Amino acid sequence: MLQQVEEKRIGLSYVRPDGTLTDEGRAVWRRIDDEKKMLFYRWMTMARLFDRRSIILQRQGRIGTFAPLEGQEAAQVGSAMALSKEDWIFPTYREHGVQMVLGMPLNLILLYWMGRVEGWRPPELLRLLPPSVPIATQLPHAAGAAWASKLRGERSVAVAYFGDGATSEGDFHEACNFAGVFRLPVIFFCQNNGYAISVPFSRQSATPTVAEKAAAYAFPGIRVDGNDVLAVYEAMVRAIERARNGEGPTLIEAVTYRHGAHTTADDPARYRSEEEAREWVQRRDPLKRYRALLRSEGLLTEAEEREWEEECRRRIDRAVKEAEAEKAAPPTHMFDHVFATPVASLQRQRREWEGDGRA
Amino acid sequence: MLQQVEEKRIGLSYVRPDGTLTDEGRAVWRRIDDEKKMLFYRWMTMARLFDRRSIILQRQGRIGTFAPLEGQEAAQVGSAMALSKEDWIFPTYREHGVQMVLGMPLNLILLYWMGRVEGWRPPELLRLLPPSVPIATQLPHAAGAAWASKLRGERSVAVAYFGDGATSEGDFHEACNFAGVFRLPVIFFCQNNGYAISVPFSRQSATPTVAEKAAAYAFPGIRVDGNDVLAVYEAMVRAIERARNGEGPTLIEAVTYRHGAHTTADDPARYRSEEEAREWVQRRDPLKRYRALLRSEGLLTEAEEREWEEECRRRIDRAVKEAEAEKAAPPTHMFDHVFATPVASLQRQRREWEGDGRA
Amino acid sequence: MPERTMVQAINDALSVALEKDPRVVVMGEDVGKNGGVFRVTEGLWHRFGDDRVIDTPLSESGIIGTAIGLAVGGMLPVAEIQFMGFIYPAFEQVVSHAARFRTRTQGTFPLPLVIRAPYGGGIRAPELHSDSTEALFVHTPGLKVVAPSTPYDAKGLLLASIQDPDPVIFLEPMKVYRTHRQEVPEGWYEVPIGRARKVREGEDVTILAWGAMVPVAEKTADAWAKDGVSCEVIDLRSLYPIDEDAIIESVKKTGRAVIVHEAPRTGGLGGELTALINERAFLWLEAPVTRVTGYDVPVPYFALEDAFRPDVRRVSEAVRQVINF
Amino acid sequence: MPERTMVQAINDALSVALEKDPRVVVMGEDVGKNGGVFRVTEGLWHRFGDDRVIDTPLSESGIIGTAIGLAVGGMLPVAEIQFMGFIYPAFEQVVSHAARFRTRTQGTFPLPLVIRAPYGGGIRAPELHSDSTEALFVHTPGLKVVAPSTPYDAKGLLLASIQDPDPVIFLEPMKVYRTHRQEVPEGWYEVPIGRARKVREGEDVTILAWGAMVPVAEKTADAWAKDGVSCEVIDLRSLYPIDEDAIIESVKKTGRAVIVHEAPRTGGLGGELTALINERAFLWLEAPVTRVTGYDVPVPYFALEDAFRPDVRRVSEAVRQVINF
Ligand SMILES: Cc1ncc(C[n+]2csc(CCOP(=O)(O)OP(=O)(O)O)c2C)c(N)n1
Ligand SMILES: Cc1ncc(C[n+]2csc(CCOP(=O)(O)OP(=O)(O)O)c2C)c(N)n1
Ligand SMILES: [Mg+2]
Ligand SMILES: [Mg+2]
Repeated sequence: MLQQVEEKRIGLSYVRPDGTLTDEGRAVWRRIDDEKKMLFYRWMTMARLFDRRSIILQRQGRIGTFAPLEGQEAAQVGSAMALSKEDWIFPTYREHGVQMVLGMPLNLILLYWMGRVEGWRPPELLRLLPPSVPIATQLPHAAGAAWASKLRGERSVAVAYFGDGATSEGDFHEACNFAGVFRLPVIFFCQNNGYAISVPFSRQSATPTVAEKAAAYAFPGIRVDGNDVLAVYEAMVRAIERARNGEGPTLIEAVTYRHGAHTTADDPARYRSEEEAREWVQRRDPLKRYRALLRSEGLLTEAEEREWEEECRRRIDRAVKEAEAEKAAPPTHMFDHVFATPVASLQRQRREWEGDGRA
Repeated sequence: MLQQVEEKRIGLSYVRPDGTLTDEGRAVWRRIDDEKKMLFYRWMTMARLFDRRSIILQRQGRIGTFAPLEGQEAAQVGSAMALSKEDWIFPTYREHGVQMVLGMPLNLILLYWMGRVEGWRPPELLRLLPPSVPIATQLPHAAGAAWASKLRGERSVAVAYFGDGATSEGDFHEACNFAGVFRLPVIFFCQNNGYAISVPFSRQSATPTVAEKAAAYAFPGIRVDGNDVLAVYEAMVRAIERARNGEGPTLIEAVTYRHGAHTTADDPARYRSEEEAREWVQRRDPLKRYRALLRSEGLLTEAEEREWEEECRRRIDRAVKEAEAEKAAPPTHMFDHVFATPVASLQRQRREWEGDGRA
Repeated sequence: MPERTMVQAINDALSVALEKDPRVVVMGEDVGKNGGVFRVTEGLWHRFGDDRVIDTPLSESGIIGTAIGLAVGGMLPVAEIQFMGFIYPAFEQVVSHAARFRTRTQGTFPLPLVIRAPYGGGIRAPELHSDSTEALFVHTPGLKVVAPSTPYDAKGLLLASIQDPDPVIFLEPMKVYRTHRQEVPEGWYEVPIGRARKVREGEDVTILAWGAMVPVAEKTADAWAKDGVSCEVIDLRSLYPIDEDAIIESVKKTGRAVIVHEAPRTGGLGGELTALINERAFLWLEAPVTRVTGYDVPVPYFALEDAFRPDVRRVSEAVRQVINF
Repeated sequence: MPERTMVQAINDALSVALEKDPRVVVMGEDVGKNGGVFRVTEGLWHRFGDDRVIDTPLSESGIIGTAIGLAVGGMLPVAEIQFMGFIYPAFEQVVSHAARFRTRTQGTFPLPLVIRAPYGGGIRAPELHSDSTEALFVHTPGLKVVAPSTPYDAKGLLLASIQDPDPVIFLEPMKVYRTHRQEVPEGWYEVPIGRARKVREGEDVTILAWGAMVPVAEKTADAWAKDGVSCEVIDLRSLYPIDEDAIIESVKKTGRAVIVHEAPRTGGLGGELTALINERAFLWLEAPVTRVTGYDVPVPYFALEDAFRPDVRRVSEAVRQVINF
């Protein structure tokens, strides 16, 4: 179902599922330097290997419930690669691909999934917010941060990442509405992977696409092949340009698919057909497709591939070690960041905790 | 501003501001029987006179803060006249025109504005809900009632009344989304009077119309001249037909204007220009326009007009007397309808109240 | 009688209700085809179909808002909010409408609506999945609030809630969803809303708890029993209305009360219960009523949640305090 | 010093803050051109322009949600919710985000945000305009909650709130918006958050109140003074953090406490205060702490609101009870 709709309405598509370039794609390809071309590949690979490793760590009980992204690498890496350090990013729980591209160390990402907030502290100057767990609630934040940028006369834009399910929440609407009314430099980046846990997009929305919803807010909505890293990157570049030029918000719908479960606690076999999943995993895989392109363009050899994968594994190994070696914060840590200056009753509660013979 | 936008995009318009019929309007006019034609006039007149009287009552301290509708009579009467007893109606605080057409006695409407909930009890079998005070929150209720009707295989439709300001709330979006996804027999009837208290529609929405927002939910949105009772009626008839035929929801935007203040506590001179108000009051008045049509069609004489106005005044006088004579509910009434069966602690609180030497 | 976990007992209650009354609809995110993220609604969609067990959009205000409309229109909706921590987007619909419809219309439009939500911590869930904000709803006149701690009570209270003509917030302690099995009768039975359950008779101190704190209270009672201190454990079950008489009777007997809840202390139900005891059993009190609660901090990420949630150690310490006062 | 009503004092505070710090923005429904439905923001839009005093869409979640983003982006938003009864659509943003941003990011992204809302009854307003649900926010760790009862405190607390690096819910009792004038200093001054105000010294009983209940408590004290009973009246002002020491000190002196609030009794702050007193002044209590509150019913339509709201008669009766216990 999803695939057909998708092919009919895709706005941007540069790299075909078989890894060949469309004519438009060829033009875009020429404008991109080789380093960036390689980084697309490298980060997508890193994201995938990190993701697979995380699932294993979860099975081993070394991290908690985990939300895998496999299949969505192009959407995440392509969009994140278009951003600058000055931009504000508001991700969800599924954006470790975005996080790592933007400079979030792998060990910190892992600490988050270990339930350890003390490990979560974005590196200095990174304008990357923690994952928003309640769906769609980060969209108004992005609009607000964009607004601040506009009021302060800064160049920065803000991006909210979210899924197809998020479009049903009131906050999606209220954020888009503010963005439209105040022409804010914000990008609403939706990874439409066809499902919100088990609920298919057709039960989420009467419109067949997310992109067309932008019409209600008088700004452009664009639907791209979310498994085509080049198309995603280009869509994002254009949206950022619009935003920086004061032309206001853009809604981007990246059509994609998660190969695996919603989280490690989920069983997709309950609600998705095997054929559907097979089609996406085998024929539309974003990484395979891009690797094929690089190969045919002579930018990547099998040896280089293997080498990079090895490097990824080494880095991930190191990150796991670092995360696991990270000294656990003492439980009293929970009292430390509620307010800038601790209030008396909380200090009393803290002493009470300590007095319980535990400190 | 508003007027220009309006004229450009109005979908349905039958009676011109000067009271003449457009060609399309003539065709519709022929299909409507004389009784209904007279009822349009009668209810619009009644609504206006009731409204004016209420403002006086408020000034005299006999009712509380009041939200006048003058200027919106065509939108309210035209839409309400299309409804049947079996339909579910979810109004706001400004819908006394709708309420009276649907059978709500005037004295009960007044009691509401006297702050007396005990007077508010819709007459038996009237599927008319109390005014929803929190903006937009009644839209999901209408969707739900329509859903119930659909699930039960009934013919009834549900209508939510709301203003232009309501379109900015998340509940507008969530209700429309449910309605679209489940193809519910619901009509979202927006009176766009250009302002939400002081905030103009241009600060409320980046789209110039409300109607076009329906595109986000894959059902039709239609923009009508809300001061043209015939156009409003016809739009509503069509929407109801669609709904009853299982074709799903419709969003109707009736473009109108409130002649007076947002409520008796408001001063519109702070945010609206005199010219704008004059244009609407003098040239676009829904009642004047329709009266002119009836006159030119030979359906109404000056004497009949005066007679009906007198009759309205008599009925309103009677309603005021009845409302003021209505025995005040005892304060303990507040304990009576919290739960079907009173809970022990509330009974204790009730006894406490009585024991305070007041009962 | 079959032995059931709480998840199974709730599933059974829903199935019994769907069968008995065609007006009952089960609705929420992932409750249909997927059978719920905790499998609470497992099998219901297959059995009762798409019009009775409804997968909704991801839209809490839409879920509760349309459920209100469904109830007005003659249905008996049982709406699931996937986790209590996600009920806040629907807060407006719950407090401004669900709670006030009957009063507003003086009974003309009552609102038979059940809102189910898994709640509380202890399962190492992500942020916001472990909230325990029952006090917000208890402070909202017009709502009933229940929180069973056993499979038997879960089924009986859920059926009573569905039967109730007023809106009920039905809280399901995730931590005990599957921890123990209990004999649960087949078919329809009700556990009345508003009645506490005496879990254990005791003489020296009353421990008040609900949800996942009940087993903690029980274990504390076990521990103290070895030292010759006898704790009376009361499972409130119903948080509004509160079974004041049961509480007061017990405290008049023991003269001492310890209240245990997961929610942060300030503004939690512990304060309300303390006030009730203070008002109705003042002269019987031999020690200050003592609260063992979550701290006044956002529920910490799960690596620290054990430090946040009351445990046997903390409850025991409170018992020691009131005994030695 | 100029004499000002509370409305004027708040207006003055906003104006002083807008002047002092270019990061301050005032935002909300009708706060700009119209000057607010209570004229609290009168003149500010004309003076500071559309980028500093911002009329927003009718969208509470949007207002608070974007205000959070503005704060993250370096602004100091002062967001108005037109009436406290309309804050519920924004509840999610307040409790899941505003309250948790600092903890979640361990101080990396603090959230300096003030949410102003007129609250409480007594002005014959329509349904839902008279809510007094401060307890919901007090029970939300990470928020500060204040409610001044005088013009002087209103200005000083608002400036302290704007200065505060953490989110503050700033509640303005509509009933006393214009009832009295008071000398209010020009320029910037702060009334510290977390400190109660002793309104009146007394020996026999402590009356705790805030917002529009403070004048009621004062009048009650007047009435009893004639009968030789001396009431100490404490205006909490700050509802979180609570000035526990001031309360405990007073109750230790008087041995008796009456708590007055407009909110419904069950789950209201009265319970919390009772618990605090019970925990920290148990042995000093000569009578049960007694609550005079709204009832456990939705705030009634205004024809009956006087019966709902605590008045001198009811508070006096409570004083009598604790004195004669
Ligand atoms: C407000 C809220 N409601 C419910 C949930 C539970 N939940 C977590 S993820 C999810 C589905 C999200 O789907 P989508 O937006 O499509 O993103 P995806 O998971 O597919 O990336 C749900 C319902 C939540 N986190 N927040
Ligand atoms: C949720 C909510 N927020 C704010 C208000 C205060 N308020 C009452 S009417 C109104 C404006 C409504 O404008 P609109 O929807 O255009 O309807 P109109 O009054 O023009 O008929 C506002 C902001 C409210 N009633 N509910
Ligand atoms: Mg999805
Ligand atoms: Mg309007």
